[in-house]
Amino acid sequence: MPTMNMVQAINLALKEEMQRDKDVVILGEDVGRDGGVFRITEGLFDQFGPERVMDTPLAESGIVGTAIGMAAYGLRPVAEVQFMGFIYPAVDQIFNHAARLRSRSRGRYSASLVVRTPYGVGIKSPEHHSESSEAHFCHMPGLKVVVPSSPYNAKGLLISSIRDPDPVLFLESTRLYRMIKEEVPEGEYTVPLGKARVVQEGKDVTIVAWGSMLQRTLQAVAGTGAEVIDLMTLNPFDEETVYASVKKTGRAVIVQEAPRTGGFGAEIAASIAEEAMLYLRGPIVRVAACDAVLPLPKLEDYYMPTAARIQKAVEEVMKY
Amino acid sequence: MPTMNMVQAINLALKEEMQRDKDVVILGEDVGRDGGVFRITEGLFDQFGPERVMDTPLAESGIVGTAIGMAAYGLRPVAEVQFMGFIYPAVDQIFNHAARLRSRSRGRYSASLVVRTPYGVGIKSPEHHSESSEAHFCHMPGLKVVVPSSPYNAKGLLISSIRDPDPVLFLESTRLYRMIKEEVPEGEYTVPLGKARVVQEGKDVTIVAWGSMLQRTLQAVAGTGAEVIDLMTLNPFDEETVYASVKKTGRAVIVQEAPRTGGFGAEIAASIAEEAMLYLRGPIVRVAACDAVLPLPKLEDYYMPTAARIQKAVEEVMKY
Amino acid sequence: MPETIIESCSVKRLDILNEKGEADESLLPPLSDEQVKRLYELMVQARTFDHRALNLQREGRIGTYASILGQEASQIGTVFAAGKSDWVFPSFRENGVVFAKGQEMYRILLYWGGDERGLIAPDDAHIFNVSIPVGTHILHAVGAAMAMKYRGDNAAALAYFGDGATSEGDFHEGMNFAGVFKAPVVFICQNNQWAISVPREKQTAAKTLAQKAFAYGFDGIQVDGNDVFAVYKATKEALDKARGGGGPTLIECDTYRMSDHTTADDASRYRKKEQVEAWKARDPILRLRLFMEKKGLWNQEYEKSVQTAAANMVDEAEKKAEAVERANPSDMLTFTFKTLTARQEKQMRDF
Amino acid sequence: MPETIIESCSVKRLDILNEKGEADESLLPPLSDEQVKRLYELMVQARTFDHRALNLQREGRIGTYASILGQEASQIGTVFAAGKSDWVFPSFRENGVVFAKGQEMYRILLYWGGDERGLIAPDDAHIFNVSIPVGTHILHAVGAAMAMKYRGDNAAALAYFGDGATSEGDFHEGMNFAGVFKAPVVFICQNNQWAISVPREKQTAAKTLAQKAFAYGFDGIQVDGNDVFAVYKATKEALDKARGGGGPTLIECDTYRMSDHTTADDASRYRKKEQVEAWKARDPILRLRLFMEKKGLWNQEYEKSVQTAAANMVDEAEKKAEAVERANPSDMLTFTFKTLTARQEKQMRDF
Ligand SMILES: Cc1ncc(C[n+]2csc(CCOP(=O)(O)OP(=O)(O)O)c2C)c(N)n1
Ligand SMILES: Cc1ncc(C[n+]2csc(CCOP(=O)(O)OP(=O)(O)O)c2C)c(N)n1
Ligand SMILES: [Mg+2]
Ligand SMILES: [Mg+2]
Repeated sequence: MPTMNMVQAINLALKEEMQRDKDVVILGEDVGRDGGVFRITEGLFDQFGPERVMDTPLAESGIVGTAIGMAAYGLRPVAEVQFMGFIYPAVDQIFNHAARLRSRSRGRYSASLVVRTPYGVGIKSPEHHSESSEAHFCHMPGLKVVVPSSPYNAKGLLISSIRDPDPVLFLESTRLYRMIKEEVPEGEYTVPLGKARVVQEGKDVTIVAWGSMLQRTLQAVAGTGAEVIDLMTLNPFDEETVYASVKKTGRAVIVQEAPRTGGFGAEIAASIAEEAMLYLRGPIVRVAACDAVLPLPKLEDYYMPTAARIQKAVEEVMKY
Repeated sequence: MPTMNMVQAINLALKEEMQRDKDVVILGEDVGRDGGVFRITEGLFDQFGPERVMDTPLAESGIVGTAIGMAAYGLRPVAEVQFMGFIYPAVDQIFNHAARLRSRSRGRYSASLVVRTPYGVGIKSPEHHSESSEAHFCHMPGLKVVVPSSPYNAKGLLISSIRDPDPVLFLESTRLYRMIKEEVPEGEYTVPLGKARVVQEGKDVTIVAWGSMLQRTLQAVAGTGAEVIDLMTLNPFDEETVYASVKKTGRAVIVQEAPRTGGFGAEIAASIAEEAMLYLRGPIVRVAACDAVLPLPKLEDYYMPTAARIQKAVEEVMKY
Repeated sequence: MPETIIESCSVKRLDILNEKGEADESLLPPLSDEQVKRLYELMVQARTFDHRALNLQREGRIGTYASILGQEASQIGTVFAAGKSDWVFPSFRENGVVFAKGQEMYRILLYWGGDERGLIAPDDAHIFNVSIPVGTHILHAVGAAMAMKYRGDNAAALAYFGDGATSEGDFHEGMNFAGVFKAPVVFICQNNQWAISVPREKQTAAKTLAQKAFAYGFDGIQVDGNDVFAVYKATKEALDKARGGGGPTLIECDTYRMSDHTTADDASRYRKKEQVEAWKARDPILRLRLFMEKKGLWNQEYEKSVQTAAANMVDEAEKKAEAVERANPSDMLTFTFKTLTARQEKQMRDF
Repeated sequence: MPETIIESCSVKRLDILNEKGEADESLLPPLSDEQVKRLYELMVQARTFDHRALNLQREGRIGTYASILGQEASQIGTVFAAGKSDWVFPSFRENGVVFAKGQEMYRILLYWGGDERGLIAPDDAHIFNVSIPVGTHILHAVGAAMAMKYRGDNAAALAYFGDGATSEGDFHEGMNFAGVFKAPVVFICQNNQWAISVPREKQTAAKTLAQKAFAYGFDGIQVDGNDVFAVYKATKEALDKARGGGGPTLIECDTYRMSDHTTADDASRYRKKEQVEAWKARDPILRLRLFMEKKGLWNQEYEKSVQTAAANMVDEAEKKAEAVERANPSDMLTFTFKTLTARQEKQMRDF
């Protein structure tokens, strides 16, 4: 089985889905001849042509808004927003239309499209290129949010997302793009949306993470008794797996890359505090970025959670 | 002392601040001759003229974006977004610029402006006119979020917001606009940002609410042993007051109008689960709207939290 | 190398039928007597519906309602030019458009009554959801048109919006995408002179809205929006051009909002009676009637039959709407995703 | 009432100095020899800085950098026309603009090195933060211009952006607000033919970008963006008009991005060498030199002195930038709000 990094795995998923289904089209800034600024769409323009791999004008609302129109007409568009820091102009189209189309028309129409965007700190890029804004999108009923953490699940999750009947925001950690290589099967397989996976089993403490923070968490607690859960889908998230683990360990730590206040970690903690409270020995601790405007590269390492801070959090909950 | 409703109190705050400071200007859709669709700016156009009360073209990003430019130049703009459901086109300007201007320039510039917008279910208005999206804005460092719950604190909080050196999102519940009348002093007074108030003292359970949900909560638990906290400012929220109360009562219920998943109630619950866990007798319960696309008026009453559901939540936590 | 002119444009306006009912025969579109009558009847039906909806709102039987009074020619004339396979993307004020394109009238009442089921359109009518956020659906029309082109379908999209919508970023991005991808879309801007309380001249400093098309490399034209022949002709030509691969067109229908913005608005706060009066004389239905009378297509009893038929149609719709049983509260969860999430299943129990 | 023409526009292009260094004397702006030399020196300094920055990036001493090579006339010519009280609102590619407007060169290096302190501009320089989200700052320029007008200040705002930015909704909303409020703002669009890999003709179907101004009711003009005299003249006139209450102007500078989009880009993937070669011949600095030589304003030793001065200036800036002590991590919290929140104070302890 070929080993590949996340860029190659996502590229392969796109290629195979486009071969399978003529309705799958790609649109975005520089996704065509250039193959995207991260080369995710490399080769697709040459293979499928400008009708299916569309370089658009520089307009994010336009990209997502036209994708909604295409989806309503029956296509399966995969829209790329070049960086998550530039997704905000498209928030209106995502929240007021993509997420609502099915409900507003009582099932008459739906927006089955995928919005892919690179996110996160870690490649020393300029301002607005390192956001981790997933929480905003997890508070919008009708929208699914998926965050792969490795090449294998990236491919399987993207295929599921493209085939999903509802709109999916697909977040790709720029730090992970070329960090990990692993075996990724050629050809079709899917990883189901809405299901988490237990990456490391343990009895002492449950650590919930996703995307870029998973690797960092695994480094921090390798060989310990910590149980590590990779959510993979944030909305809807896999409550069962999380509660089952917490009920077993009696302790919970949540690791998110985003600033603490109002991040998605709050939803995980609140849900645990509501559904598994009686099994808890002590506080639920969140490890997160500080409540600061995302800094330029010189300070970004101080901003996001480090392995050391994850370990500190584990020690803290282990006191109980 | 005159008694007035929230519309009159907000109008008075704007009028007095404009009299006090020539740098305070108003801009938005229909805020001029029409006085705003809720009449919040009634009379200000005639009193201060079109240079200070500006009817803008129909463009929310334009309204907030030009307000940022005005603020950077030294004015104190108060921008109105006609309904919270239409604030999304301005999210990019609010997140990427207003909230960051100070940090990006290390204090050289700042965006001291107020964005006012009516929010919430309850006046049977058309689609997109009833959102309660505060959570999105509480996850953006550099932005303050204020939600008054009565005419008196609406006036005092708005004056504080206009004078605040940082950008403030000021949310006005359409349901409250004309629901409550109370005594509101003429002339200057402020209610500080970042401070909550205990509206009803009690020993049994702490109930945290804000804006439209406060009244409903008070109706639900009037005369009981519940302690009711009105947050008033969501970001930064008054942690001390909340923890102190929870440590006293040992029980916590949070009431939010927004859909459950990822709402601001999650942040309150998570913070309590982290800072006051050892004082808790049982689960932290959130009362919220269901995770559905906001319905049209015919179903809206089933969507948002009712007094009955608040009472049910209290009974539940009282079991412990 | 002095200053040189490197590009230029001119904005046309089309007028065919004047207020006295006189038509410029050289420009008159080739419509059969039956078609002319059909146009008239549709306009009367649209106005009858509008009148009833306003009453129902007053009686509290539906919610806030946006009247189309005065815009009947712009709405019926444009949609009458559309083929079955063409799609319409309406804003909230297109009650006449969606009804004429095949939406059941009772559903239009359901929608304004606050029931999502009012947005369910017949399968073959090709009517997209009404869009309330101003200008946003322009992008959906363009995207759908791009999909039509991709699939090689012989169809075009009609995007409906107002003068105020031209100020939104989505209008700009949609127009620009349409130009770049030569999408088969026709932009119908009903310039009814007002965006709630903001007059057209405060919405943009451009003399016309039609000229905005020049910024995107395609044609814009202004038509007398109360002249159903001019509206129809411009739309027909634009649709043929779009389906033929000629790309998009912007049509500015110069018309007027005779009513308040919605039933929640009070226009007397910001506009003069005189202006409204002046536009009364330009009524789109009246002038078509005068034209038909000259042609022997209209007389009192015809009028009576048309009015009665329209009234009956609206009675039917009203009865049917009121007969619809209350929606199940759980619908709001059922239709949020294709399948319920675990959490939503729990929440179902709250109902 | 046949079809009538109700509005029209034509787009001018201004060329003064050609590639051979020959100028149209009738159009030449009234610049003293000293001013011409100053223009030349600023352009050389800008290019010298740019060259150094590219090297520093290669050596890993600064981060991703956006080169201005080829756009020196558009940047220096426009800002040279601005008065002290005028404000500039730069995008990420305005290194020449902000330096010529008074930003200390070492701070520009700090910024590209990933340090917010690089955005601190001198009090009286009137330079707004660089904006990375494309097109968004156009609105800030318009808002500031509205504030200038409100206060009656004798000042104008210059908004800088590229060809790609014209596709964003914020461009549209900013242009429209400017037209409606007759704001004293000049829009400088450096059309360098590319938006990363997207060529100008795929960005919009409009023949020129200048013509987009017509959609907002004010003038647009295209100038040879490699002709510093044309750029200067058009900007000067637009600024005088703006300060005089004449409202906004859009200036399209027809120029070319000679380098990759940024140091993270590889332009060879999407554009032909031939195109780049063709534009080399149109170099903005070369043609000004030829002009000055004819006028006796340029000779070898003058060139040497200019180059040495520029090199020294950049050496200084580099030294100063590298001498800046590392920022305190807690700065990111300190500058988020005017005063720390209780929660932030706790978080300070993590550093
Ligand atoms: C994005 C957005 N902002 C504000 C509103 C509130 N609003 C509803 S209609 C309207 C005016 C629309 O004017 P126009 O586009 O001319 O259409 P008309 O109502 O005249 O048909 C406004 C401001 C909205 N629906 N959407
Ligand atoms: C809103 C937004 N979307 C995408 C990007 C990524 N991006 C940076 S520069 C650029 C191209 C800009 O082209 P243009 O406006 O012509 O300016 P130029 O780079 O040519 O100077 C893009 C797509 C961004 N910075 N902001
Ligand atoms: Mg209108
Ligand atoms: Mg460019």
